[in-house]
Amino acid sequence: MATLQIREALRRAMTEEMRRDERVYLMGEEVAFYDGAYKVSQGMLKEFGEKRIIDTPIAENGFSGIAIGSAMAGLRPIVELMTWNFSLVAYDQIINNAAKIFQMSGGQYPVPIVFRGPTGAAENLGSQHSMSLEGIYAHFPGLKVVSVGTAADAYGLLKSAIRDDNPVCFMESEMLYGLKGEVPDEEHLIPLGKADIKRKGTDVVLVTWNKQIHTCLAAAEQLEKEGISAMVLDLRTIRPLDEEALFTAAAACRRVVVVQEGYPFAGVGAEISARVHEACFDSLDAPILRVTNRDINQPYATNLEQLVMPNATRVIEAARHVCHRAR
Amino acid sequence: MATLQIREALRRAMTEEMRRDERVYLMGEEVAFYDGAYKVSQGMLKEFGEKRIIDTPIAENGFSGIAIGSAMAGLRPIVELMTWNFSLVAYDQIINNAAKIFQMSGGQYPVPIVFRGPTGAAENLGSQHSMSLEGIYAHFPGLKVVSVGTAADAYGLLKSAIRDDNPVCFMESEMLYGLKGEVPDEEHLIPLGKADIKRKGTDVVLVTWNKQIHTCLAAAEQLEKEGISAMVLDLRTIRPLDEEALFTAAAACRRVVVVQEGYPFAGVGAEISARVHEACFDSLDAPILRVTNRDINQPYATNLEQLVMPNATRVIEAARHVCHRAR
Amino acid sequence: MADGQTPPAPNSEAPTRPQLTEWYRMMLLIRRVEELAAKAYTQKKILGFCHLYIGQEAVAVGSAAALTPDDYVVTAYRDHGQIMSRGVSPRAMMAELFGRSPGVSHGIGGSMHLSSREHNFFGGYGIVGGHIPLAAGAAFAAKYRGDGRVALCYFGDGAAQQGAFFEAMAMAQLWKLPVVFLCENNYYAMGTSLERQSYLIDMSQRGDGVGMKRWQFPGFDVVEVYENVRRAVDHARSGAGPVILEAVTYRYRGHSMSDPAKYRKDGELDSFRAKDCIKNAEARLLALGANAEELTRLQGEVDAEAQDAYDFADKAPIPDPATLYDYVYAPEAPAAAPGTEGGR
Amino acid sequence: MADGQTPPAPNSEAPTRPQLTEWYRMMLLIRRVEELAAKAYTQKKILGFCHLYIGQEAVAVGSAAALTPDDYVVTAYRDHGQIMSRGVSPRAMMAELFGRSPGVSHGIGGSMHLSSREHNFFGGYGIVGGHIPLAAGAAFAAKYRGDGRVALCYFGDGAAQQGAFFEAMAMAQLWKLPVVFLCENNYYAMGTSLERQSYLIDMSQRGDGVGMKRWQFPGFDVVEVYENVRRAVDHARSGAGPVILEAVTYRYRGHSMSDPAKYRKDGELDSFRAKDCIKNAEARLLALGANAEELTRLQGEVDAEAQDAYDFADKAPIPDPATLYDYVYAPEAPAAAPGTEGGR
Ligand SMILES: Cc1ncc(C[n+]2csc(CCOP(=O)(O)OP(=O)(O)O)c2C)c(N)n1
Ligand SMILES: Cc1ncc(C[n+]2csc(CCOP(=O)(O)OP(=O)(O)O)c2C)c(N)n1
Ligand SMILES: [Mg+2]
Ligand SMILES: [Mg+2]
Repeated sequence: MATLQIREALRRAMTEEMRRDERVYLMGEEVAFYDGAYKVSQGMLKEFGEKRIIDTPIAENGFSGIAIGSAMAGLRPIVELMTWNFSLVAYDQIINNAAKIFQMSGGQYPVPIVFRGPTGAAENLGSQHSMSLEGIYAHFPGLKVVSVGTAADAYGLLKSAIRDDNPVCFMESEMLYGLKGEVPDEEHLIPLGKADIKRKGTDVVLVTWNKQIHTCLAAAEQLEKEGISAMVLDLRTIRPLDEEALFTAAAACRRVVVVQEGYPFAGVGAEISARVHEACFDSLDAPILRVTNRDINQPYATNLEQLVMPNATRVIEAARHVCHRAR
Repeated sequence: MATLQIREALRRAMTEEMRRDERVYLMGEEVAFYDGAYKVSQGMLKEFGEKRIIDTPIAENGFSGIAIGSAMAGLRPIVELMTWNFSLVAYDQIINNAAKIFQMSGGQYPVPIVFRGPTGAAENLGSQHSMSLEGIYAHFPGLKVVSVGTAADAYGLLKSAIRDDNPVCFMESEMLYGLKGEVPDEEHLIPLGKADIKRKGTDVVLVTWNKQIHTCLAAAEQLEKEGISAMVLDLRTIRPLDEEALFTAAAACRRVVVVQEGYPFAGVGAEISARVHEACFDSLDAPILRVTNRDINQPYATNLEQLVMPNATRVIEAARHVCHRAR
Repeated sequence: MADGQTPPAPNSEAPTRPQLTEWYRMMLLIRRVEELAAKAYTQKKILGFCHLYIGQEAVAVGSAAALTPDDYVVTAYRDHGQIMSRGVSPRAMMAELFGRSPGVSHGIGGSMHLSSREHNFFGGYGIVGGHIPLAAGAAFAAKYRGDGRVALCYFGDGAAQQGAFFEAMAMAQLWKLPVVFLCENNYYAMGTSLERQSYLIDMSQRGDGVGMKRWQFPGFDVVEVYENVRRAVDHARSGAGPVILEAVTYRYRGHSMSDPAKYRKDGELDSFRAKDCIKNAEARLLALGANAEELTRLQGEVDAEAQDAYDFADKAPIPDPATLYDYVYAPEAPAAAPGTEGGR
Repeated sequence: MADGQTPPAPNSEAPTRPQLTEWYRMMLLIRRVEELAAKAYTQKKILGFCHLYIGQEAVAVGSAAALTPDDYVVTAYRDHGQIMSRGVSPRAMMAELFGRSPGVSHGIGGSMHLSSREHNFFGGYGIVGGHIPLAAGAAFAAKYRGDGRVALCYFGDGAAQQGAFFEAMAMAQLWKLPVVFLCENNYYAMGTSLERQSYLIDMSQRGDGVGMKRWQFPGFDVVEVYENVRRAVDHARSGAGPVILEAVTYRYRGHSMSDPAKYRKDGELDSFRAKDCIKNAEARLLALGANAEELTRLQGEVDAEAQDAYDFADKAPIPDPATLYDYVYAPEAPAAAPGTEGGR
């Protein structure tokens, strides 16, 4: 097992897939000569050259559409979005074209493409640079949505995403790029659509993904000391959702807290709550609680920002609440 | 009481507000010389002239941004989106500017603007022209979202939306523009954020809005014959959500079905389910069910399209299911 | 014409009589099929939006003649002419308009979203301007593989106001992609006349903002269209970069079936009908020695083929409800062997 | 220069010595304040992104001098120079960078989102190109009311690739809005040099694609900037329509505080430092008869003012947590009396 940073794991996945398949290329702002805004693609220009590692102008809608068109013509692009915040200018291409073309053409044109980049808040980046946008992509059939928080998952899932014949929105985290973790030395693919238990537990399941895995693991450790055994279920893939893992965990623990970064209203957390509630109605001992960003846009000042974000304290409180509730 | 079509009610609201306040203007594709793609603005060019009823090029992102800028400079624009489907190209302006500027400027620049137009499927318009997009707007704090299904509500809520100092996404329905209803003769404002009971009932509450109000009313009639008394709660405003009305109805009926047009995953229906479940956990006799579009993009062929959409039969089945469930 | 914007000299030979006959036949076929589509629409056999191309046929037919079958074509929702000129059968197209299972997209796409992979026809798209980057993307793939293909993108004067168009143009020019942007300026975007939605009225001038080769030409004579598009396609194929063209044209019908087109000026429609592309081609054929009888026979064949398409579509089965979820996601398949050109 | 693109003759008088002194002072103040901001950033008192303007000061100061206080200004995230040249105090700006309550936006906006309604400064915006339509919108409002105001929009060479920019330009030209689009071409969009992200390298040429008046000028001399922008502003104010300008400039620092700017060519930075706008203004002042002592005194005052801003910000209180939800929605207020100009 090698110990890799998440950015290295992502780079290894892309590099292996590009060696394996000539049709795969990487396109985005600063991916080539600058080696990536967050150095995910460091050194890839050197190995693959300007033909396959392509710096773009700041025109996300245009280059997303170009990548989609090239996928229809037989290539397999990876589009790096410097951050998912900037994807809103490309929203029309991702939704109205990438997500719909396979179905709209009656199955003639698959769109094998990966849109990837960091989601979520870093620190003090303010209102326009701090969004977690899984929800507004997972909303749309035709897309797959992956959101990772460990090096091994970043590696194994990005490889699967690149090989998938469907458009995949692949979400990373600026704050986690430097996080190290073990990654198998041999080639390893993790199928999309499979959740992963990051920590076992019996009293409450903390359902989460991406950066908040680590918040939940910290919370679970604290809860352990209080006698509450918390499972941490990492969804990894948001769409398709691993209902089996979700419902099994919910039914076993009988109490569920969803920990989701980003806006609460009609977020992924709401979907999980709605589905678990419907499927596990008779086995739940407490209402499903959501710990999310406060329902406001991100302020710049540190103290305000910290009030907005999910954190271990809030997760612990929610877990206590559902566990100590009278049955 | 006058009997007006919904399009006439909307027109009356805009006309009254434009007479009252010189800062209000209407901008959009075909709103002026063509009298509106769906004739909502018919005759308004004649009354207000080209200065205040403004045809635009097909550049939704650009003219939405222009309207936002003009609102910051003191005007009160109404932007007609020919349909909300086309708003995806303007998504960045609506989310990153309209929704955020007031907060981001520390309260200096309110953005009093209404984006309005039809949402939802008409018939046989296919994949790119049939979306219900309430969810991806209600997701964002800073926006208000209204979605109407009767002439009186269209009139009273559009007037309030125009007077609101915040950006309001106002959603109508192509299929309902010709629907007639009574509208008070005197000026009448309905506050944003207030749900309305469109039909009383005691066994199950059908929570809905816009076109699906009528699906629910038809279903309720049928259910009545089967001995199930269904309340139809029209949310009217999606954000802010009228929690009081919602929780009161849920607690009273003890069974809830949310009927939402559009994609299910992390849609408004999911939010309602999650909130009601959390708040009314102990008073629910059955899981909250959602009746939504099937989780696919809209096909063109009539038979397939009909399979995708919510309809009275599906609502009835869901209502029966929650009512006949063993407690 | 601004400096450097002179079209290259023609490198194509004058079309032969068989060629011209074929173009004439195709223009006529498109028109007849669309007339029957209009009929089917009033019969409620075709539903939703239906945007007729009648009047503009020379553009689709003359430009398609400038392409090879391997070249890529992308267009907007007014796509009946483009797909037929690419060689898709009237039956498969009409069945799609009727929402039937043998339609090009099994009845899922409908009139606005016709496509045919077999013909490298990426499809019609409903979001104005949203398809333009796809064409640049097809050209990107062609350049990536170095396979000599060109992408041709049709779009309207209205679409020339969308940001997606500008971004695609700028990158196509920066990267010298082999794509021809062909604006069909039919004077209207729905009910809005050109001069009320754009300060410039020759959309090829958009190219000046990104330094792209460009020119405008009249789109009423199929031969003239062919010659102009051929030059642009050759330029793009040579690796010299993209070209933006404007074909001046006119649609005889309303924007869609529901538009009475009251916005036209008096006499406007008639003045364009006088330049009708089918009449022009007829005159050319007669000049080349064709006789009236021959043309009458051809017209009869075309009428029959169009009617056959209508009848076929009318009798074709509707989609099987069991297929509802079939195309939401591409199936999990072991990815094609690495390096395979063109993928699955 | 293409036909019709000659800038109008100057209608502004040469700046007086007091005027020039004021511009010099402002450029120096911006630089000193930013140098302290850089210090505060390394001290982790300023966090997140911090994009310095050092090297470009002549553009903000010369262009602001061409405006009236009623005119509107909109810019991107590299906004320290623009807000100060509009007259906002270094204290209020610095406090915002520190995330403190007396900051222009109460610490909610931060470096990228400075704004000041009092100064008709719409703000800095973080989405590249997304602010450009807002400027056209301010101009729209000015034209709607007929109040003679002009909107000035700053944006980078990178932003000139965004669809939002194109759409805003096209509508501004169509509607003859009183807006000046001022591209600050500093040769880089983050680490990407101009010629690798755009085929044309004079961004004012974008105007040719929509028929807009345009020209380019060097942005190293505050007087030259003033004269050029003044002509454009006068043109826009006269009702003759918008103008797009490009000021050639250069940023001495990296894109943001985290960018080491290794992408520069050898000697590039030095060659631009040789044209430094502050040195240029100094030379001009000396030529107008100012003496070295006077300049030294001024520099001392500026240093003190900058330091005062730093100290003020450093001591200022952080935002009260109780205000967290204060600005999410504008309060329900009875709408201002109808017809009130500009009111909220
Ligand atoms: C983004 C977007 N906005 C608006 C529409 C509605 N719409 C459909 S066609 C059309 C006019 C397009 O005109 P043009 O590009 O000139 O093409 P033509 O119809 O003349 O062929 C409009 C406004 C749309 N489909 N997409
Ligand atoms: C839509 C969008 N894409 C990408 C980014 C990331 N980004 C921030 S600044 C920048 C470069 C902009 O360059 P330019 O417009 O030349 O302005 P400058 O920084 O030189 O002042 C990029 C790519 C962004 N903020 N918004
Ligand atoms: Mg047109
Ligand atoms: Mg720059």
